[in-house]
Amino acid sequence: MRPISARIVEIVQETPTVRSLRFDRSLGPVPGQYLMVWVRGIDEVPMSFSYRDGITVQLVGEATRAIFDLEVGGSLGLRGPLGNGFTLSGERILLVGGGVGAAPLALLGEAAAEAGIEVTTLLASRCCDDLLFLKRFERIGEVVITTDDGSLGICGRASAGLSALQLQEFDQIYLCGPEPMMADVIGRCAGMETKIQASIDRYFKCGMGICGSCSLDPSGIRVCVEGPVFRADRLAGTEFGRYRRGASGIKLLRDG
Amino acid sequence: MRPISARIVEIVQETPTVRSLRFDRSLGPVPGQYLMVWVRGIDEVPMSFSYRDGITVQLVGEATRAIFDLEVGGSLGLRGPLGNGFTLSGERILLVGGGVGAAPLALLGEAAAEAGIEVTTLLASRCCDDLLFLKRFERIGEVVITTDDGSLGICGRASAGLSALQLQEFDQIYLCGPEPMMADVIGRCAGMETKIQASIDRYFKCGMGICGSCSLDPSGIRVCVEGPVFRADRLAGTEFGRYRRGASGIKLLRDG
Amino acid sequence: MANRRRIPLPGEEPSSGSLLSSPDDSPVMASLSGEVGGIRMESPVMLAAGILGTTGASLRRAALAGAGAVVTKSVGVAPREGHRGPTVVQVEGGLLNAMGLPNPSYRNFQEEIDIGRGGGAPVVASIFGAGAEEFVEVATGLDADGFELNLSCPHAERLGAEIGCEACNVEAITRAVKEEVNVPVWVKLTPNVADVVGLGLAAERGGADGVVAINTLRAMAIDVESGMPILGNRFGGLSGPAIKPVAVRCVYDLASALEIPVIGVGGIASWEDAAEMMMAGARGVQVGTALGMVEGYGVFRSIAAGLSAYLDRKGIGMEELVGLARRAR
Amino acid sequence: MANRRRIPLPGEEPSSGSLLSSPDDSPVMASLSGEVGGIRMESPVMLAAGILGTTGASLRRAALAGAGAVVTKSVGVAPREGHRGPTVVQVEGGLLNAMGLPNPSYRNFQEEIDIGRGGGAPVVASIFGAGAEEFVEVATGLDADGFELNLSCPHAERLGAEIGCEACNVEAITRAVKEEVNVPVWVKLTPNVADVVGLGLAAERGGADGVVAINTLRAMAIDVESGMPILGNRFGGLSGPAIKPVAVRCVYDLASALEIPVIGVGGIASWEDAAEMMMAGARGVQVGTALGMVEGYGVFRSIAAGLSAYLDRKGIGMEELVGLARRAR
Repeated sequence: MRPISARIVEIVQETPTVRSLRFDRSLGPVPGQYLMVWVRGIDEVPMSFSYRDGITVQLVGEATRAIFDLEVGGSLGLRGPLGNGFTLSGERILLVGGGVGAAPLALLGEAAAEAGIEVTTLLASRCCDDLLFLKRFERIGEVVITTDDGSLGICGRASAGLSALQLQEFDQIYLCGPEPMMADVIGRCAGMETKIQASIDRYFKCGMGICGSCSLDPSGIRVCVEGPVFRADRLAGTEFGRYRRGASGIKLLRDG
Repeated sequence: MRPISARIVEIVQETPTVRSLRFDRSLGPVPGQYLMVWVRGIDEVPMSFSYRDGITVQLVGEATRAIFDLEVGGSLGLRGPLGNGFTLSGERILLVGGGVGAAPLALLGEAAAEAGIEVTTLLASRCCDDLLFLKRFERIGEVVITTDDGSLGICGRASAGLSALQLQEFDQIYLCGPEPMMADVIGRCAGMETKIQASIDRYFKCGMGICGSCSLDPSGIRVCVEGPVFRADRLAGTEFGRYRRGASGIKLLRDG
Repeated sequence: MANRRRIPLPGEEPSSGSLLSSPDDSPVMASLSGEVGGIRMESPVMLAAGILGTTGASLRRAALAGAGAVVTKSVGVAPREGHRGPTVVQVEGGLLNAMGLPNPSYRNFQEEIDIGRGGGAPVVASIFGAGAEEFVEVATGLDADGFELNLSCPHAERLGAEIGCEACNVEAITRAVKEEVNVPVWVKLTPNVADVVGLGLAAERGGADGVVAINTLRAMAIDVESGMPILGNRFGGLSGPAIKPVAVRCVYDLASALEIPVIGVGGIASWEDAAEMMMAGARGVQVGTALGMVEGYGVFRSIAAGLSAYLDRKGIGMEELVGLARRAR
Repeated sequence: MANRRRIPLPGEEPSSGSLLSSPDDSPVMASLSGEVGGIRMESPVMLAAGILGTTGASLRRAALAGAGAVVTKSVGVAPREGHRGPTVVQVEGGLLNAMGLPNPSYRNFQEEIDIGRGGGAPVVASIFGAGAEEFVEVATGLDADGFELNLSCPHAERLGAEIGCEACNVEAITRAVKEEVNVPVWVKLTPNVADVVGLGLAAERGGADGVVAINTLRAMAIDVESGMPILGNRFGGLSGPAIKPVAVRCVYDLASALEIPVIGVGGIASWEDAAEMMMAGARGVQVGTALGMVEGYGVFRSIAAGLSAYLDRKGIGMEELVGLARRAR
């Protein structure tokens, strides 16, 4: 479909570099699905839903700069929901969110709590100022915090927080965050791959499975339509955690 | 839609110049609806349904000649059902069919009889050899026959047969046949126009209301999509019974 | 226009949130009347050539149904019965047709124009010919409120696009007709060229009062069961929603290059389609295929009502709408 | 082909009534293998250029999914990131795109071709350039099973169709590449011209082993809410079912005029679409947009299965199917 024009009805500054935008309509996403956000005249970029009617944006480049320049009453063109989201399963689940990657997990966690599932969250960030949606996570269950600088919670990366948890207790683990973090967590959960769902990030142009930019080596899985959420065992042996491609298709070293 | 290929499974010579073709599929018409029949490589012409799965064709020109040349197992391209058919109404109805115009009325009469409606038929033709579907009409009710040459039934035109009937007894009268005959019958049923439904014939190319060839003067009613069946009062004051247009749009004198 | 305001920039809030509400200072519906290609009309939504306009009755009916102007089916010097059937076939996203320019000749057509005028809207005669002489013969033989030169029919030998794809022909024919008539002359362009703007500029040089874009795209459909081309003429022209993005592009390019007004046609079925075409630069639009595919004659009023409500909601007039996409950055 | 019989004439009964049954003397499914444009392939249904073929993995996956050959995304002399978004928008009956020829340059592409070959189907490299020199540089810099010269991309300045709409350029570039490589060379043509056959003949004179028709139609979509052109590049190319009738027409015309094989592309999503294109004269077909709109990679097998069943039902081989509409009268 063509982009739908959505009006911004609320803007919340979540952290120094992250803002949430709420729209005048819900696109009815499954948590983990994404939408293509057209900043008119600038670019179109994929974003996860952080609310049924909203997105949470980190200032990283020109398109997000333009989004930050919008005020309440401004509008964006939206195309979505797209892709395959998370599948809720089990009675006790763990969410592991890093940085702005916590956004779709907050939506997922709320849906889980509503469904009577026991939710634990491991929330990781560089410092306490960057912790995203701490209140939303606290409202739905126990939260373990890690910060790289030790300004709050456990000092260290997300993996440091894993030690504080009995991983066997969780029926399902949901990941979203920087790729090295997710690869690291998956690595530390050896044997549990079929119980882990990760929302991963790749460059793509179309969001409909044709531009090919997001095809994972070596199988050619298209992240934009077959993901962005994958069970960790499907990511084993792929480029995930090793490299990605840029807009031209050239391979880039792993980020983070 | 594109034409659907239908195979001819039966051919019946009804009269010296009229043949029925039955297809390997029903297009589910309402009696009075028509279809566009594509004789591949020759032309596409509109035809009424005489059966749910068949048409009845009079040999009049190149396209019908080509249809006559087909044998069982041959195929035609069909587009339909199209237009608005007859509306069944009342408990006693009269069918007035002239020549090959009896074809859609046979299908209508059978539907009426099945619905428990009492059917009377006035069947008109030039001579007894040309009477169409006499047995089908006899099976569903009383039949009054007129022939121009007096070779069977009442000698004269259809109007001669009207005198043999109590027109007031009928809740609805259905006409199909040569336009002068239909105009004549409507003229003789003054005051009953709202109880008469006539299936009329105009040249058209498209069958979807865009070529404009079949627009009736002066209102511009499109026979192909708003007809071919009209209540007689809608035809009052139109070109019906006076003239028609040919393929170029030039007015032709009334036929008959 | 009663109230003109700045169009909200991308990302800005339109002046009123609801589609159907009007700003406080605009209690009446936005007017759609104005001049299009030298012809004054109450609505910029017209009946396109080739659809229904065979008879005066159907022209009149379109006008009474709200068409701002009605364009006749193309008329030539001699009667033509057109191609054999099928003359039209429905394909993905549109219709394919090869009617073959059926017409009763201009000698039998004045009555139809006069009846058509009874609908209260201007009647524009679409005319075709094998060359400038025939165009002039037809144009001078008819009394109409304007002429649309069909230099673009894609399925008639030695007529329409076969001459209309050369800029020099377009210019010469336009000039010849302009010299002989004193009503506006529009030129309907073929999109089946590398450079539709070149044709538009040729029409402009020839003195046209407007160009109409686009005619149908050259196309074909084959019956898979038999292998036969479906149209009696084998080839035809594609119309309908399928070609709208092509038409919008042509209109945008033409409006960017020409001084004379552009009239948009190709796949318009809704007010959004009409708005898109006008944003691309069309001063008016024509509707054809939608009459057969969607709501029939009702399409004129529904498009006009939607356009009017949109202008009200945005608090802008038609002048701001036309060409908005060329100004939007 | 194992069993060749006379194709039933229009109106005649096909030799077997059911779509899925085979005639008694043809117990096996009709073979679809053969040579297309100088390249031997197991199925005439290929992956079109510009769709998915950015990486070796996706080329390989298409081949494993049954594509008879896979054409890469177009590759040029230098890395390009492509246009800003939106690069694609869904419109009535198709997609409008302006990717902007993103590619890692041929210097970073041999590995992808080699991985793609792991799927077992020939890999044809689609290449583009600003002139014959660049085309030659790219072609001689790559080891592929064939080259497809992109002389038709409608949305890249000074590349693609901007040079490909002139017959003399087509001929010169084709000849230049042919002289330097020893694998088949196909030329992908733009339909945005008055005379696509002229371009095809130019490719033939230049020594092409086949032509591929058509690339996308020049088109545009505008956001009605804001008046902004939707594509980041403002303009783009229309693909999908909407353009199939245009493609069929081009293929028919090309196949009627050229000695070299024609490969049909444009809106093919089903076996009926493929059959229609082959009846128009295409020796093979390419599938693109359907991969995004319908069933994804499964489209290759479903088209091939449908074609094979159709040939069985009619009791004919591929040779009879190709160009049937040109012979049917």
